[in-house]
Amino acid sequence: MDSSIDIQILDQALSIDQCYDYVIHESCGGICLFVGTVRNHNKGEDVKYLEFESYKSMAIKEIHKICLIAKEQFHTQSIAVHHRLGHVEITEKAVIIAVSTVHRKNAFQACEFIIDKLKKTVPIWKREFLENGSYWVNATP
Amino acid sequence: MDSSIDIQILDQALSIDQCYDYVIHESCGGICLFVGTVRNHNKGEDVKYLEFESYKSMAIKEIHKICLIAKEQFHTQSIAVHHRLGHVEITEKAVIIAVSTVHRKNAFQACEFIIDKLKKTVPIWKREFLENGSYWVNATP
Amino acid sequence: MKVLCFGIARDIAGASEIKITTEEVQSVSQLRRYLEEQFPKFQSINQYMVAINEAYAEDTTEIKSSDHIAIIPPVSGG
Amino acid sequence: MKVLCFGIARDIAGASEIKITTEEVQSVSQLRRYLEEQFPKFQSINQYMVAINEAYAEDTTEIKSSDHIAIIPPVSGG
Repeated sequence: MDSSIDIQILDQALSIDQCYDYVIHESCGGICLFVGTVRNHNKGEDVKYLEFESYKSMAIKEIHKICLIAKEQFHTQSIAVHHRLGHVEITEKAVIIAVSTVHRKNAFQACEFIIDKLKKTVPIWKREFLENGSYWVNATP
Repeated sequence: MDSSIDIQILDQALSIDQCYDYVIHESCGGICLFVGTVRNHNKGEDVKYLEFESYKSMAIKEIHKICLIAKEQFHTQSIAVHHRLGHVEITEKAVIIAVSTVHRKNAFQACEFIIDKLKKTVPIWKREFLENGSYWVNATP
Repeated sequence: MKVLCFGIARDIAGASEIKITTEEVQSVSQLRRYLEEQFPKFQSINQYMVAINEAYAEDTTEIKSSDHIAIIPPVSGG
Repeated sequence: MKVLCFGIARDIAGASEIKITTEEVQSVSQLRRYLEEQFPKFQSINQYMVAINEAYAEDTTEIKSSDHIAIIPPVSGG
């Protein structure tokens, strides 16, 4: 794996500090972080909590592919992507993406690029638990 | 001041956690943070450290104006803007901007809007200390 | 041939891994046909993908019994 | 009339606050003229702004001696 890219898929709470510390670099003037948190509602329903599962080995490879494109396209210095697994409560962190660049515009663009792609291609699945039952998000029409 | 906006101009080290904790909200799925850090070079020169000064009362008002526009334009839930003053070392945080929104695209846009505007209109000044002497950034042609 | 099942695919198959013994499944499209016969509910979910050796495969991709195969229902991470 | 000076303006004026006693300064443009006569180096820096009561003012804005006035050289925060 590229030495400027840190990818972790974790069963415990995610740490912004850990992602920040990974990407901070003396040549960089800007760090953009995106933190995806669990919302208490979705499509008009109250959400109680979530569960994430992943095809971990493939998920890491797919995230790595996305980060390599971002590195090439937006000249990133370092990238950290940490994703949570298992039971996650409302307001807890589901994903953290941190990107450092020399110029800030690239940091915003790379960070948004990575979260957009991650949501489309990385084999991680979210089950939403509502008042009455649960369902896999995006799974059915 | 708007109760969903936290603005601080501080002589001590900035805290990402403090900004994050201010903006986190159970209705929000996305938080974007920008952290401006001190680079070790600028315009081909090695930078040793910086000093920031501000017209603090006016700076807070100008940041507040920017945040109100961002809130209106990007439907932000909460915004925190913390800016450092005084002597700041390479890799230390000069500014943190944190924005929470229901949908993530708005968080990215609001965060970038705020840092872009802050750099143009907020009365804060940066003096760069090089190997030989120092100068006020942007002050002279 | 073993096939890993995740998310709703695991719920439909009733297991996180299914074994396929027939010789008929030698490509991704044959795997799809097999799954939809064995577990008709696969026809009622959103388009799923198949991964071979931890990478997305095309319908025409051939499958060897030694491959790591996985059903990838629509993802929802982040 | 007191005028706050920040950044390079403080270096040029040699103080963080200057006092102006003349009756000639009654608008922002008159203040600019006064400053550039007293401290010619103000002509050699990038365009500076003037703030009245903690808001940016136009050149035509009138100044009262009770106003909070500040010289705002090009900003460089963030």
